[in-house]
Order: sequence, then structure tokens, then C-alpha cells
Amino acid sequence: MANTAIAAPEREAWTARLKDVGFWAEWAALVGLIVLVIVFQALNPTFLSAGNIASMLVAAAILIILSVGQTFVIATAGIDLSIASAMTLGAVAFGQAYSMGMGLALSCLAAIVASGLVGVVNGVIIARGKITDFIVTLGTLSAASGLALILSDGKPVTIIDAALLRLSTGGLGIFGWSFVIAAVVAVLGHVLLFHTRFGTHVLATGGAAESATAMGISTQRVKIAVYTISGVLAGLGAILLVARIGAAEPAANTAFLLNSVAAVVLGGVSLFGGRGSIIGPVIGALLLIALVNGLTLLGVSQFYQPLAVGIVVVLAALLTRFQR
Amino acid sequence: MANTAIAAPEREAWTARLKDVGFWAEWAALVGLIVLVIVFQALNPTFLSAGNIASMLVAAAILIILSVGQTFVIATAGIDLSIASAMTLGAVAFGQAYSMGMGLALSCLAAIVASGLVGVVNGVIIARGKITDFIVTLGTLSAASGLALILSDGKPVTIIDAALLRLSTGGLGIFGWSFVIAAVVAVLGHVLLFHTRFGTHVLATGGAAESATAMGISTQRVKIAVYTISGVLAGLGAILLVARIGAAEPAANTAFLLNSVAAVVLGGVSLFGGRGSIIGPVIGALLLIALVNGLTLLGVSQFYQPLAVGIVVVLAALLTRFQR
Amino acid sequence: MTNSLLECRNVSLSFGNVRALADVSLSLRPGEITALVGDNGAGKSTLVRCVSGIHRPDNGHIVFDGQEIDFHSPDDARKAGIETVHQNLALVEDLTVWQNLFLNRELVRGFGPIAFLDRRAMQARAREMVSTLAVNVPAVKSRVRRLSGGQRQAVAICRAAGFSSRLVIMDEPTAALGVQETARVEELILRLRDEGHTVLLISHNFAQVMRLSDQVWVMRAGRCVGGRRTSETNGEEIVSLVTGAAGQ
Amino acid sequence: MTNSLLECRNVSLSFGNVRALADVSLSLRPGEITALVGDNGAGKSTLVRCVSGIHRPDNGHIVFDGQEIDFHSPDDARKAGIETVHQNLALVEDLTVWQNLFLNRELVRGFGPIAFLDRRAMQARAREMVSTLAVNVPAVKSRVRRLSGGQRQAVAICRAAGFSSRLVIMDEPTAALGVQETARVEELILRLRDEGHTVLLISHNFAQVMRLSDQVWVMRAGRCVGGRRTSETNGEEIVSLVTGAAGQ
Amino acid sequence: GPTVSTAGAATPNVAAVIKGLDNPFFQTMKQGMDEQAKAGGVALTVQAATSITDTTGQADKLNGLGGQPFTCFVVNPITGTNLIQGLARIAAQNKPIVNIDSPVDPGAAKSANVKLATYIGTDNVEAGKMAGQRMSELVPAGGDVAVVGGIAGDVTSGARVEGFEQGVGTKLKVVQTVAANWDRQTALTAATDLLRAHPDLKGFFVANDDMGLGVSRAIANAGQAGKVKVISVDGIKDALEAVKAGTLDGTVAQYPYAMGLMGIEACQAATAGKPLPGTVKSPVELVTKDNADKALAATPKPFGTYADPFKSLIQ
Ligand SMILES: Nc1ncnc2c1ncn2[C@@H]1O[C@H](COP(=O)(O)OP(=O)(O)OP(=O)(O)O)[C@@H](O)[C@H]1O
Ligand SMILES: Nc1ncnc2c1ncn2[C@@H]1O[C@H](COP(=O)(O)OP(=O)(O)OP(=O)(O)O)[C@@H](O)[C@H]1O
Ligand SMILES: [Mg+2]
Ligand SMILES: [Mg+2]
Repeated sequence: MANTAIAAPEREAWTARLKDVGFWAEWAALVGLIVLVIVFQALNPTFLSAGNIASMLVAAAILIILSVGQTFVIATAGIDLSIASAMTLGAVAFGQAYSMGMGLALSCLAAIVASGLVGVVNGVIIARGKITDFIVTLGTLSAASGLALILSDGKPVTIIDAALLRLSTGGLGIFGWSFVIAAVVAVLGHVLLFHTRFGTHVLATGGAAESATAMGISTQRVKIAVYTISGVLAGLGAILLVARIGAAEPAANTAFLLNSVAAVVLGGVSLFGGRGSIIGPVIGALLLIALVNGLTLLGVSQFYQPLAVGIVVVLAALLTRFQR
Repeated sequence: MANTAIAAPEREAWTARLKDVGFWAEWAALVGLIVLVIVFQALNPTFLSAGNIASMLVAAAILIILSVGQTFVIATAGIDLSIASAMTLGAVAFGQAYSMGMGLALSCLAAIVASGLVGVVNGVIIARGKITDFIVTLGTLSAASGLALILSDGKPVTIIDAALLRLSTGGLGIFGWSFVIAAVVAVLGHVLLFHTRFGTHVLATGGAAESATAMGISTQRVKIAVYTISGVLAGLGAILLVARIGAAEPAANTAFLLNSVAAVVLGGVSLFGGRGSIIGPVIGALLLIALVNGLTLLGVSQFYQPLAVGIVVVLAALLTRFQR
Repeated sequence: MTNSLLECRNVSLSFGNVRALADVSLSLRPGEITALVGDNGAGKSTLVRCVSGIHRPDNGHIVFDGQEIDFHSPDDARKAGIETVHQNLALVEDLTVWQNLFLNRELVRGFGPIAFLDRRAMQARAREMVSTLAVNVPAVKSRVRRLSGGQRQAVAICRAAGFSSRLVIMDEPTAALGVQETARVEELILRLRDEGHTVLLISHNFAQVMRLSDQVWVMRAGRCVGGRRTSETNGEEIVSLVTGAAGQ
Repeated sequence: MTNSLLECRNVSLSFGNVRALADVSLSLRPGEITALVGDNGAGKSTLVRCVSGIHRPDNGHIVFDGQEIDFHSPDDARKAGIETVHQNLALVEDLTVWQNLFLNRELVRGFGPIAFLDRRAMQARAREMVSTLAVNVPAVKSRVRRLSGGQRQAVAICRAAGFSSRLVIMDEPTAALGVQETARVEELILRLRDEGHTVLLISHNFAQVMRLSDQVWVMRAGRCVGGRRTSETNGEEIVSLVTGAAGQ
Repeated sequence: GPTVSTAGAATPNVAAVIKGLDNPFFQTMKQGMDEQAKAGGVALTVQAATSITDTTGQADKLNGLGGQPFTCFVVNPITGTNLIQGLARIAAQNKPIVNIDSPVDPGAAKSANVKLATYIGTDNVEAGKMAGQRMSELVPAGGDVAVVGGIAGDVTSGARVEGFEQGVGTKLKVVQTVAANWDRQTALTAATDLLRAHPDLKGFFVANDDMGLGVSRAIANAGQAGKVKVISVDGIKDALEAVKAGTLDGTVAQYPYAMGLMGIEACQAATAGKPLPGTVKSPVELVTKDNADKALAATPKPFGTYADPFKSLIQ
């Protein structure tokens, strides 16, 4: 039969997999991370000290959370350019609620509601209005940062709260609480994407929206849901951000936007949708954080850091070239 | 015949076109621009004064040039995230050349070569490496701004040159020289895209790369060419930028990146490639500039401006929804 | 037309100024294979999409199993017992064979309010579906992207046939298939009928239509221009109806 | 096989561990219609893509018009006089009919070193091509996206037939077509032969193959398992070759 | 200074273009302007760039305002040259231009025929120098210090860092300079990394207060509070409080409030046809734990006295 060539055994042997270039490509971010770790450790032994690992993990927490949200959006072939602005708005909402004396729990809720609303607005406009994700989220990027400025009157609010301080400084061994939260989010995201009906529908919407519709999946509802997830996670990121810097600021946070997309793509998720992974983007986020940390530890000049980041991103992407 | 329904008359009557919602959608940016002009003029009569029109056109020049470059890239279903960084690198190259005493002409050449090289590198990596445009240009965004910092040692170079000053302040009536240059670029871009074989191949590459390949078009060469065009135009933008601000700075210019993409999309060009227009993005760029100018004239608070920009972008995009 | 499983009465639908369906009336008897033929662009796929809930007719009624239906989504149609093999197959290339087979029908195990996918069960059932239908498809865990055109068509047919549906609609199921594959699909169609399913078959292959169907409806330029019992007609008459050579 | 326009000798090609072509040898006589048949996945389209410059064989030789060829791109093949109607049609949906017809063959008017598209001339020629071939296609200025499946196939065939090529390859040109459209394409194929073109036709429709071709080659699982003069064989023999029931 | 007269405009109509309003520094500047405008019955329109790096956007804003019937312009350019084009047009209309904070490049001004009515501001190099001198007092000689700058390549950041290096001279060793993009979170992460890379680090100079607060947080997180000194520049309220609380070891307060206020005063004087002094130094004060209370009580105004030559002109 002509077809037998395709009917491969269901489980390829691990040894065979290791020889397959496609296998390495799927784990490009991991390969890149390991290479970086080896290089940095060789050049500066403090890199793998417990203290430095702990601070890298904490520094990565917010980016991991945003990347998980971004992954859901990108898996539906969308992109959330407003993710960092939504976080800013969430942080400002937190600050306003807190300074009005609403207490920690309500302030956290305010952050999540504010950021979540940005997500809902994105989702509804994209799904109902049938406009390209890129331009809608570009619009809400601008609108959300404007709202943050208006709400806060452009001023940061200093937040001094014992519980928040513990959140940002305490932890389990080398795992700071914020990293623990990020890890829980990643695990939940993985389960949601690969072990529920909703996750399958997300992938189907991204892979072939028309086919998904023909099978009775409401791609509109899926779109609204993923943007809401992305917004809510931005709100969670906002809480961690406020805890981390001890203030709620209307700052732009643009770096978080580009880094969240870079983490997802380095994690092997296609921007064309339909394929997803949570562990990939998480490793992608760790890679980006480790890179900057290592370069700083090595005392690489500030001027050479962007160049190094650019080169590593392209090299890691070259690895993913062999995917599929 | 079942097919006759499709065989519409070759030229639809203009009156019929005006009734067609799709027609309005294709001209969404123009409709938006006209609405804005009417509103602003009603609220503040200086808006349409010769002086203000002149300053808007000059302000739009760089954005128009970048948008033309971005249009070529987007027409091949790519995206050039490095366009603003390439411009920064070009500006810094100009500054270095000028301060070495190489004279105006050679400095301009240096700007165009430096930015053009970023484009070539993008094109070659994307075409030969077969990596997604998004991640490659995200990498070169970082790398080019790093190079700009290294080259300039992080310091701006003040450029005082009579010819450059004339370029940025003189002009033909209300058309400043920089706008005249932008208009020439737009016309050349239109001719290239719609009246040469290359332009057809650009659209074919974006529309259906596989089909284009089957017809013997080298999509790799097309990709390299469009990124080179984008880079060279970024270099031209760099010269105008130096003339405008009187200095060559290693600043990030992120706003130009997002605005160039927004102008293209508002101009009705699909991010999925295969369709193009030069007049659309030019009007999109004018729309974005007029918006900020009008808000400034009306004295709208700084904090409300991003919100207003976001809302207008989404509304204009809603108009394009009815396209096709 | 008293005893019919599906009946379309004066169904019309326009896309802009293209009148894709104009007062189409036809009916399907239960337990039979009904064929629908017509030129390219005659409106066959559009009619199918109306019945399977993708489009809603501008006018007219569709009666399924004695009840007038008004599907708001393909999901409604599937729930009512109508499965469709679309002309474009409606597969998601990046998902695996089993994921496609169970798309929007996923089996779940619930823990309280939360339900997790039962991957094992779905894979086992998928293997079964695939082997019962005896079509040569590859491992259920491989992505559809790796399948050849014929294999894809087989998966789409499996999906439609695998669930206990009342009506199975197949829009040109053998267009891309080789002789052997076509023979298998034809066997499957006959088996479906023998198991009591009603089948609506769209095909440009008149020999196939004459071989399989009990009833033929002919569409031309958005209209249903006639119906014949297969046993009472012949290829030439059908061709003349399709081309409009026969007076109506 | 002395007098042959195209000759493949031991052509092999693998994709990863899928051996798509294994030592395929066959030849086409000039001025004839040669058919190529075989199951789904037998390697027919892959062979076509080797001849038309999309793939390069791992091994073996292809001789066209007495000269060994080594195409580096589809452009080389088109320049050598080989036009192909690919199974996926290779049309650009967002371009107009005339732009597709002249894709990478654009007519230009030069002003010194700069050459501008001659839109008028191309549109006029396109209208001519379309009407000469008497296939019912819409206005040459409408985008291909607006065309029905059959109309698209017609455009793709027009493109291949419209240029003075030596060899026209058609990969399942009538798969999606209705009876009338199929009849037109068959007429066209015969006309091409009568005008002196050589035609390679891939089809799953054996009746069609028997009706049109002068020679039939059969592929199975990447190999060419036999060739027959059409006049000296019959449908059953071909089927048995395709399925492997016949001893080789 | 040059005298500029505008034909009998009784109440000045002032337009001001300043840097990004997303930074408290410039908000305080605007506050000074607003309050003086209110007190003096001056009509005032303030526009700001989208961000502190938006050179062309700021130029567009000035051009937008330049065509309108304002009688006096106050500008705080992002770079020495980015507003030159718009200023040339305003100068051609013979309207007074008051330059505050960042100076317009004199060479560029000359070649574009721009005459400034006056310049009011502090030198960022000077501010950095004060921080450097203070740092040399706090940290034992030969100690390692690190510098956290704004966006790599930013002019203001560059000037402050340059001043700091001059201020510490050879007494301390600047081991590393990083760019934290004027962002508190980035500064926190960078400072954490720096503390790890240089265990002997004795102090940080941070180019603005917002980042300075992030750095002090990093030091606290690393358990080095008090052992590693932090000095930043700006003098925003939160920073003064931090100085008082001891988490920040000093801030060089530049009093944007006074700059804004004097800018409006200068416009009032110019409109009244008074001759203006060419350059006016606005107050700079080093705030330490000792005077933090005073500074806080007075904020946003300086706690010390300073010379305001415009006061007498508009009386
Ligand atoms: N979504 C749509 N928008 C606009 N026109 C459409 C759409 N779908 C179908 N049409 C038009 O409706 C008519 C009927 O199309 P349909 O797909 O139903 O034909 P068909 O009988 O299935 O043809 P084929 O045999 O080629 O599959 C055609 O003219 C087609 O162009
Ligand atoms: N680009 C490719 N990468 C990997 N495998 C491929 C590729 N193209 C074809 N194949 C495999 O090569 C074999 C031959 O495919 P080919 O398309 O030539 O078959 P065919 O005879 O044209 O079949 P059909 O009648 O279905 O069109 C199949 O097993 C197919 O899966
Ligand atoms: Mg159909
Ligand atoms: Mg094929």
C-alpha cells in the first residue's frame, strides 16, 4: 500500500527521537537555555548560586504569567498587544483601590477586574466586530495606558503592605512566592489547554476556524474567552508587579509586551495558531530573564546587551526552523 | 448558467459603488480622516489654517516613508518590527559620518547603507533561514538598537547643517521639502507595486507563496527585496529625522514602529498579505498625525490623548470590517 | 411526500446579489440513499450548509423528522442527528486523528464541576471507529497534516459515520479518491444505509449515483429542477436535467 | 523508446523516510496524450513536481526533447516549454484572472532600463485566451477569490494551455468539475493534442483515461509498475495494475 | 537679555511644551506653571510629549501650538535640537520664547535664528556632581559603586551620570553602569543582579527617583539595607519620604515646580515688555536625612530660599 509509509508506529522510541532534528527544534528554548546556563556558569560561578537562581525565578514570575496568557491568544492565531497596558491599568486600579482604603483583597480584585475588562473588550470587539486582532489590541494598548494615566492622574502610589512584602520576598526555599504563583498558573494553563474541551477548541479555532465552526464550535466565544484569560492573567501580573516594586505606577511596561511575545515564539508556538505549549513559553521566559541576568553578572556593557539579546533571539529561532 | 451570476460587468458604475458598503470600507482611513478634519475644524478654526496644514504634512513625512516600506513587507505577509530601530541605526550612522567630517552626501549614504543593511539581514535570515518574520525582526529590532548605542557610545551628536535645516524648514508653499520627499516616495512605491513585474510578484508571494513558487517566482528573492526596500526607506527616514530634530540620537523611536503598522492596517492592507495599497497607508499616516495634532490644538489633556487615539484606531478598523 | 426524514420547502438564500438557492424543495425518505447532482455552482453545497446549520435560509422551511428546524449553529444540527462530510472536509490539520474525530464531541471524565478530557477512551474509540470502517487510515495519534488527501477524506467520513446520527450528508466524498479508496467509501455508504442511516450523497460521478442511490434530485442554477427514482431513470435523463436540455 | 519528448530514467525522491518515488522510468511520445494513473499517494503529483522544477530528484535523469534537464526552479521548466496545471491549481486568490494568467510572464513596456506592466495588452490577451478556449469564465478583472471551484480550474488550465508550450501537464484537471465542465476540459485536451502539444494527464477517472489517452502509465507505491498503449489494453487490466492484483 | 515687545497684549496667553507627563517630575513642573498662571491671571495651555523619548512627537506638539495666537512660549525640549524647527517659526513671529530645564542647543538656535528670551534651569551635570560628592562622603574611599541609568543613550541620564562620575572623581570606583529604562521594576531587577555580581558594592547612583526607589527595594530584599547607599536625582515626594525613612540615602532635588513657576513669571515679564536676564539658575538642593523633614514640608517648593529675578519685574 502506498499509505503504509505514513502509518508510523504510534510511539516512536526515545532513542530515535533524540536523533530526530525535529525533536530538538521543538525544544529549542530548552536547548538555548541549557547552552546559556553552561556558558554563564563557566564564565561566572555565582550564576548558578542558590541566591541568583532564586532572584532569576522571582524576576521571571510576571513574564511567565503574561506569556501563559499570550500563549492562549496566540494559539487562536491572535496576538494580544495590549497585555502590558492591561497590566499597567490593573496596577493603577490596585493603587487607587488601596489608597481609598479598600484593603488588600478588594484591591487585588480591582486589579483583576480592570485588566480582565481590557481582555473582555478585546475579545468582544475582535469576535463580534470581526476585526484583526493586531489592530484591535493596538488600539486597546493605547486606550488602556491612557485610562491608567487618567485614573492615576499620572502619579505613582506607594503601597506599603506587610502581606504584599511577604509575597515579594518570602517563598519556599529558592522558590519565591511569586514564582510559585507563576508555576501554578503555568500548570493550570497546561491542564486547561491540553486536558479540557475548551483547550481543544482553542487549538481548533487557531488551526482552522472554519472547520471548527462547521463542527459546531463557537469560535467567537473561544476568542472572547482567550482574551479574557489573557486580561485576567495581566491583572494577576499587576498584583505581583505592585508587590515587587512596592508602588502602583502608570508606567508603560512596553518591554513586557515584546518579551511575552518573544517568550511564546521561542517556546515553539507558531504565530499562525493551532499549536500550543505551555512549558515552551515558560522556558522561553526563563531564557530571556537568564540572558539579561547573565549579561549583567558578566558586566557586559549596557550598550552590548540589546545586541546580545537580539542575536540570541534569532539563533534560538533558527533552531525552531527545523520544527515539524 | 449557474455561473453567470458571478460574471459581473467589468466596470461597476460609480453610483452603484457609492452605495456599496465594501467601497466605503476600502476607504475607511479616508472616511476617518475626513470625519476628523470636519470635527476638529468645527471645534478649532486654526486646524485648517495653512500653517497648521503645513506642519501636519511635515510631521507626517517620516511616518509616510516608513509606512510605504512597511506596506511592501506586509504585502508579502511579513512584518518589519525592526523598521524604527533600523531608522535609529541609520541616524546614528549619519551622525558618526558627519562628525567624522565626511560631508552631507556621504553621511546620507551612510544612513541609507546602515539601515539598508538591517533590511538585507532581515530578508536573508527570513528567506534563507525560513524563520517567521515576526521573531527575526524582533531580534534585529534589539540588535540594531544595540548597534546604534555601541556606534554612538550612547551619546547624541548635534548636527548643525544649513542644507539640512533648509530641508526641514523650507518647502514649496505649504508642502515642506520633507513632505515632498515623502510624496515622491509614495508615488514611486505605488508605481513599483502596481506597475512593475516585481510588484505583482510581491503580491503573489504574500497571497499564495506556494503558487508563486510553482509559477517560477523566487519568493526568497522577493522577501529579501521587500525587507531591503523597508530598510532603505528607514534610512531615508533617518535622514529626515536628523534634519528634523537637528541631532543624531540612539533613541528607540518605538512609536514609529507601532504607528507605521497602524497606518498600514488603517489603510486597508491585510496583515495576511496578498493585498496592497500605497494611498491607503499614506492616508492612514495622515489620520494618525492629524489626530494628535487636533487633540493638541483643542488642548485635550495629555492623559486623554492615548485613550482618544486608541478609540479612533478601533473605530477606523471597524470600518474596514466591511471590506471584501 | 408524507414519509420523509428531511424535507426542504421553498428554501432560498442569497449572498449579496448572488442567488445561490431559489425556492428549493426536495425530500429524503428515511433509510434511503438520496443523491443530489448538478453543475459546479448549482448550489448543492450551499443547500447542504443550510441543512447542517452553517447558513440560515433567507426564506422557506426545513423539516427534519416531522419537526420544523431552525438551527442557529452546526452544533444544533449535530445534536439533532445530522452529520456532514463537508466538501472541504472541515478537518483541523494541526490536531490528531482522534482529536478530529471527537471535535466538539469530546469525551470527558468529570471531577465535580470540572471535566477533563478522557484521552484514553477517545483514542480507543477512535481506533475502533477507524478499524470498524475498515478504511486504511494511519495511527490515530498522528496529526492530520501528515495524511494524504485520500486519508483525510477517510477521517472526515469516519467522523460523520461514527456517531449514531439519523442523517449523514456527504458532499463529494470521493472527488479526490483513487479507485480502491472510492470502492471502500461506496461500500461504507451502502453499509450505513443497511444499518438504517439515511444518506444524502452529492457527486459529480453519475455512474456512482446510478450505482448507489435510491432517489436522485437535480439542481441547476440555484433551483431544484427535478427528482427521479433511480430505478425509473437513466444516466442520459439525469444529464439532460443537469444541463437543462430536457424541458422541465 | 527512441522517439520521446520526455523521458524519466530511474527517478527517485524521498521526503524524510517517505520514499515518494522509487526508480521511476517512463516516457512520453510527442504529440500524444499520455495518462498517468495510480492510487492516492502513489507518487503521481510528486513525479509531476520533479518534471516541472519544484522538486529535484535525489537520483535518476529526466530527458526533455533530447537534452538532460536539471531545473533549479519552476521558471526553468516553464522556459524550457513545460506548463503544468497543478493539483492545487497554484492560483493566487487575491490577484485578478488576468494577473494569474500572466503570473511571472507579465508583458512589459520598457522605458530604457525600467519596464512597466502593459496592463491593457495583458487584459486583452487574457480575454482572448479565455474566449478562445471557450470556457465559461468571468470577467478577467475579477479576483480569483470570487470564482467557483470549476471556474478556478478553468483559469489554471487556460494558463497552462495559453502559452506556446511543448508539454502540458495536467494533474487531475477535472476532479472538482461537473459533467459539462468536464466535457469542455476534455475537448480542450484533445484540441491541445491536435494543435501539436504533448499532454500528460493524471486522472482517477479510468473512463476518461481510456477515452482520451494514447498511452497509460501506472504507478503504485512510488514505483512505475507498467505502461500500456491505450488501444491495446482495457479498464480491467489498468485496475489490476493499479491495485497490484496483476503479476508484474 | 533681549527685550521683546508684543503690541499691547494685556493678559499673556501662554503655551508650554514640556517632556513626558508620565513622570512625576514634569507633573510637578506643570503644577508650578498652573499655580503661577492662576495667581497671575495668565491663560495657559500645557502640552507634553507622549514619553520622555518622544522627540518628534514633542516637535509636532510645538508646531501645532506655534500656529495659534499665543503671546509667549515656554519650552522644555527633550534634546538640544528637537524643537528647533518650531522655535524658528515662533521666533520669526517675534514672540518671546522661555526655555526651562533642558537647554536649547546654542549653536542650533543661532543657525535657525532663534533668540531665547531667557533660560531657567539647572544643569543635570551639576546635579549629578552633587550626588557624586555626597556619595564620596558616605562611602569609604576606594569603595565600589554602581550606576543605574535611564534608557541607554538618553541625554538627561547621560548628563547626570557624567556629573556623578566627576563628583566621585578618583575617590570611588564606578564598577558598572546599567540601563533600566526609567522603569522601577527594571531597576529593581538590575540592582538585584548587580548586588550579586559585585558583593562588595557600597553604593548606587540612580538617574531618577522612581528607579532609585526600586533600587532601594532591591537592597532591602537582599538584606543589605544601610550597608549599600543609594542616591538619586529629582526630589519627588515619595523619594523625600524614603529619605526621611532612611531607605534612600539622598536625592538631589531639582525643583521643577520652581522652574515651571518662573517660566510663567518670565512670560508675564516679557509680555509686559520688561528686559529679562539671560540665564536664571533654578534652585538645586541635596536632600538628606537631616533636612528631609523641611523638604517634605515645603514640597513641591524648595525649602531653602532662592533668587527669583522675575518677581520684581512683574510686581
Ligand atoms: N459564502 C459565499 N459567498 C458568496 N457566494 C457564495 C458563497 N458560497 C457559495 N457562493 C456562491 O453560490 C453559488 C453556489 O455555490 P455552491 O458551493 O453551493 O455550488 P455547488 O453546487 O456546491 O458547486 P460545486 O459542484 O462546484 O461544489 C456559487 O455561485 C457560489 O459562487
Ligand atoms: N512535501 C512532502 N513532504 C512529505 N511527504 C510528501 C510530500 N509530498 C508528498 N509526500 C508523500 O509522498 C507520497 C506521494 O504523494 P503524491 O502527492 O505524489 O501522491 P499522488 O499520487 O499525487 O496522490 P493523489 O492521487 O492523492 O493526488 C505520499 O505518501 C505523500 O504523503
Ligand atoms: Mg460544492
Ligand atoms: Mg496528486
